[in-house]
Amino acid sequence: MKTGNDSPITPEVVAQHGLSPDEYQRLLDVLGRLPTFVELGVFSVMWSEHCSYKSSRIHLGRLPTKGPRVLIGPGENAGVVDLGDGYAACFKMESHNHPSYIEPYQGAATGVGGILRDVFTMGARPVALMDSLRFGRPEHPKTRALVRGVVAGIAGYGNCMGIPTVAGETRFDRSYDGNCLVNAFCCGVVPSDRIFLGTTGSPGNKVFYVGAGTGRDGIHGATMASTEFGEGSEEKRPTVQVGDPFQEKLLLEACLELMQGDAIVGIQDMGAAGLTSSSVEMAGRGGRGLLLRLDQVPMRETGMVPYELLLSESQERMLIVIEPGRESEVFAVFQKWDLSVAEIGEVTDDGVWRCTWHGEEVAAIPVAVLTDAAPKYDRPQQAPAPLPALPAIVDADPAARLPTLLADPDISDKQWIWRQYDHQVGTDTVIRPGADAAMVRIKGTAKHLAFVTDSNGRQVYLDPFVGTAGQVAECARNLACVGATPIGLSDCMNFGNPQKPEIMWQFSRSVDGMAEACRALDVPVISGNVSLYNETDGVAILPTPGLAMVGLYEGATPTVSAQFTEGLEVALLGQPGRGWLAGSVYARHFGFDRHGAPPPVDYATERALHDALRRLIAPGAAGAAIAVAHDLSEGGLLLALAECCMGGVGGAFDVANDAGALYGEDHGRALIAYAPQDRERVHALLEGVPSRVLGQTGGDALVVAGRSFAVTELRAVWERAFPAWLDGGTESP
Amino acid sequence: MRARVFVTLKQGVHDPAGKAVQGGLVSMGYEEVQAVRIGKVFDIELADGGPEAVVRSRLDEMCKKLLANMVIESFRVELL
Amino acid sequence: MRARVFVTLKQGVHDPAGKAVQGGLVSMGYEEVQAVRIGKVFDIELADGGPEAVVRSRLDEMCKKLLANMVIESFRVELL
Amino acid sequence: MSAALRSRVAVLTFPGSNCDADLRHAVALFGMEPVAVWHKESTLPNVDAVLLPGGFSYGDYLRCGAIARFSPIMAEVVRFAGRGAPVLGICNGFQILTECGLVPGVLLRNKALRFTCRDVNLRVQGQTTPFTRGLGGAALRLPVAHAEGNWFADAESLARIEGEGQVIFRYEGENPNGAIHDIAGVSNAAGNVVGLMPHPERYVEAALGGTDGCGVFRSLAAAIGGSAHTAATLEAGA
Ligand SMILES: Nc1ncnc2c1ncn2[C@@H]1O[C@H](COP(=O)(O)OP(=O)(O)O)[C@@H](O)[C@H]1O
Ligand SMILES: [Mg+2]
Repeated sequence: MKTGNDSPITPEVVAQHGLSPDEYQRLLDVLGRLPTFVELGVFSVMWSEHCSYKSSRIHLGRLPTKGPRVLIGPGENAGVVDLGDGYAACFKMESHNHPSYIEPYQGAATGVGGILRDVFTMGARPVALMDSLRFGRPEHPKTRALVRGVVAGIAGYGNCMGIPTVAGETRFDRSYDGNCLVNAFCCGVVPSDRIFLGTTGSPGNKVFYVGAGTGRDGIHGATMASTEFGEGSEEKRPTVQVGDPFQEKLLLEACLELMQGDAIVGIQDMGAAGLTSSSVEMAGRGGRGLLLRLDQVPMRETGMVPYELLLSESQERMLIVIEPGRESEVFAVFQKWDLSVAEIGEVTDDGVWRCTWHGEEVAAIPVAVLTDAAPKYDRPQQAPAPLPALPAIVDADPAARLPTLLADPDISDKQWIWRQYDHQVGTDTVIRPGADAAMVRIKGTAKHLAFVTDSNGRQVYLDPFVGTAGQVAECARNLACVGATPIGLSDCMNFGNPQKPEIMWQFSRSVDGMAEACRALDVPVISGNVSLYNETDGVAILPTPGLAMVGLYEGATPTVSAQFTEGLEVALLGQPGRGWLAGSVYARHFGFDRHGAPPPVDYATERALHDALRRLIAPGAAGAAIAVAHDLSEGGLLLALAECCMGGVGGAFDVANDAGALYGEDHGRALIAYAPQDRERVHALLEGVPSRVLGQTGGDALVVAGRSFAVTELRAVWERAFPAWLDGGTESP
Repeated sequence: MRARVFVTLKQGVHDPAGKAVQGGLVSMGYEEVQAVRIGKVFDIELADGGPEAVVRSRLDEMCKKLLANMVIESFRVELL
Repeated sequence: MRARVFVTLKQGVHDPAGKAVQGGLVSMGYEEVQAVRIGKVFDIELADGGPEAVVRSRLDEMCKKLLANMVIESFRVELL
Repeated sequence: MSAALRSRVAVLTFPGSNCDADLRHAVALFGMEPVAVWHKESTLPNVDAVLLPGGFSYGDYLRCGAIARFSPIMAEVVRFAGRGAPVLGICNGFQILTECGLVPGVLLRNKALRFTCRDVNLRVQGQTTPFTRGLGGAALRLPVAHAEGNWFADAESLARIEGEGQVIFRYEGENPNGAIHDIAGVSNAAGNVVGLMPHPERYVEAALGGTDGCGVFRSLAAAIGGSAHTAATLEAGA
């Protein structure tokens, strides 16, 4: 029988496996002998950046991961946070950047598939998806096709699975021309006493393979995701993983059905580096060894060899460990759902991960050698040269820029995207895409989960510490604007090549900024993912920590909206702001997008504002005190006002025609609107948070800074920009 | 002038739809069906395009640029 | 044993995808493309199924029942 | 009314169905008892109506609904419908009903070739069905969420269907998918089997953004309230 172990290992072969000469020497040292070819493949994926976090591990330890609600922090497939009354939320965000650049539809689709599996592996039924997307310049020849493909891929997978995609974000920048970012987030709900872990239990337990058969998909996907792109990488690409959301829907239902009983000891999805990393991770967590009989693995193609079976990234597969004697339960459930199911091995007591092929041993490596002994680097860091300050901007009539900014690719309406996502399936979505945060109720309870994803690579680039802290604050502010309290954060750290000291510095500073803000705002980081080497031909992406924050709201479904209705009084909450233009959308429109420092965060102000918003939104005996809440972020006060007018009702507001006042992006501020008779109640609930009445809603014009804009025209500009760019403006979104 | 273009998944690329159809046929009693792979056929009406070599090379371009996803699909052109 | 089945839209049935592809090709500069219609091709692997007439008639059934929607599509079977 | 007296409504689950739980939730809200039925069953339990939910049966591979229509339960559904009992297919359920010929027409890809999730305006018309009692002429706002909802039939069938009052729901204003004659939902000739693309089960609670789906479920509850099954149970209970 051909095992794939007969190929010689030359320095070229080692290099092709993404191991540096030093790393190969380390491998020889810890293994104490030459690896077989199969084992080399196993090391190449287990020691890849993607699986081992070798460049990032030491930094991630600085994040706050504990809190009174945290049931499971980083280290499992997804983190879990207690919601009370026997419920818990399980969530994680993950990147699928490199595969999506190569094949946007399948790359994005399988990204969604992967994050869904991470969540239902834990026993949670997924209730919401989000997507955080970055693309190159709109005018770059590849951008349109990437947007179309990625969005269709996310839709294709999430819609078929019947999980609503309720929020997301889409930004464009030249730094993403050669590396788009596709970060997918999933949250599920699980009974807090029925959480499943990826572990092994005792020796003698049986290892089952369930789901789709294994083919030659994505072999070396994990190592691909860990190297820089360069000229020609589009040609050399390996077999693309093709997603099958239908199989995954069956896998979801079958797993949750089997989880009703107590047959399962441990369960782990096969993601990057497939069978290898899932089995090694389980053995590592269980502190055991594992024997896999690779010839028993269900195969989709003929002639597959152990090397391929171990490295394949075929989708929609899981490993399950059960106690002996429970086999028939597993077979019954998976056969009911027409899925492959096979017993492929068992848990052993010697701490060694072994694979056999028709009785012949093809790999035998101590688990600790693959996991704990993996290289960890404290890579050199170097702060880059200081950036130029933001020059003075001469602009006689800043307010006149509003329509231009509304048509900006980052600001314009993204209905074209989210209408392709089924955001209502499940009949729990009470706040849909387009709001500050989305909200999904949990049927049969008063609990609601709120979701937001936010990241501003431009501000992080200007100052990774402050920029990242600002993003955490903004996420929490968005949740407060729908009345929710943050309970956890998942992050996806998208950066360039960590072997460059300036990139490593960005990474480390960004982690520290996140850590500080999360501590200050009481938001534990419960899961996340790191995607490095997002560079093409030496050009790195903007440092982009993708953040996904989850909030909890309890009570009657909130009635707050982000759209004005007639006859409301509008106030600006928080400090008036210093007119902070560096890092703003406005400054970018003058070409100053790599200038100055981003706005600082004042945590005390921020917390007081969020608490006040939650008090204002909670439906008291007389209903909520306010009708509208909307946070100030990109585009500052004027963009926030304009967005509140998109429902068709305008208003007249007292703001000076001054760029800083109109477009400054200072943190810690939000707009509210309420019926004038509620003014006193609102004031009492503010408990000292500064507020300034800006004016009244009503009419069909936005009157501000000495100008009047017809709301229908603003809306047309805002709504049409994105579809016009994609489709030539021939179709409605 | 007419052309027919076949676009099929490259060997080894997973075809979930083909697999579902195969499963469907078997469960309907057509147990002899061992595998199904699904491709696309484009029937293309062309204005008279000069010499065959030019027509072919333009069709080839269209396939590479639009009709086929060269990452996972291959194509074949027939002039009718 | 292998068979190939072509399923194409009947004349008169609107083909929005074909029309979009045609429009796309024209806007990419392939102005000679006057019409595109998209069909499906199934490559079917069969266990040895006895006499050709039987194989054919079973394939015919599969098409009528599942592979084609006879309201809008027609089909053609080739044995390879 | 005690549980034993409630009318029973089967909600089918095909592999890939994903609105089955939503539909059971809605059915229960209107006082009926939802009964989950797996597609591999070859008999229907004792029920008063059968609902086919939305989703992506068999991944919507090949054509939506094409493979699901051969599920064992469908032969029973055809017999059930043949007895004049109420059958409703929503979205993917509608697609399955057209594939097995219980309602006329086919559902092609949306004109824009994209999945679309949006609210649409509808007008209820045609013959009275168990799902539209008292709704004749009503204007409804309901969500759609589909990639293949572009209803089509050849000219002759179309004329017949229009003539017989089998068009039950029609888009008003924006047509989200290019359906011919703005047709959003149709019935069989007898009027007991109805298929529609919009999702009434998504708009039965104000918190979800609308309540225009309530009429469909109220109508069903009223229609089967006096059915043989419930009548029998009532007598037995009395
Ligand atoms: N940036 C991060 N912040 C917090 N936790 C992280 C981060 N990156 C990775 N983790 C945690 O490390 C573990 C491994 O992550 P990953 O390899 O992405 O999971 P998987 O193998 O399921 O794809 C997970 O528990 C994840 O939550
Ligand atoms: Mg995982």
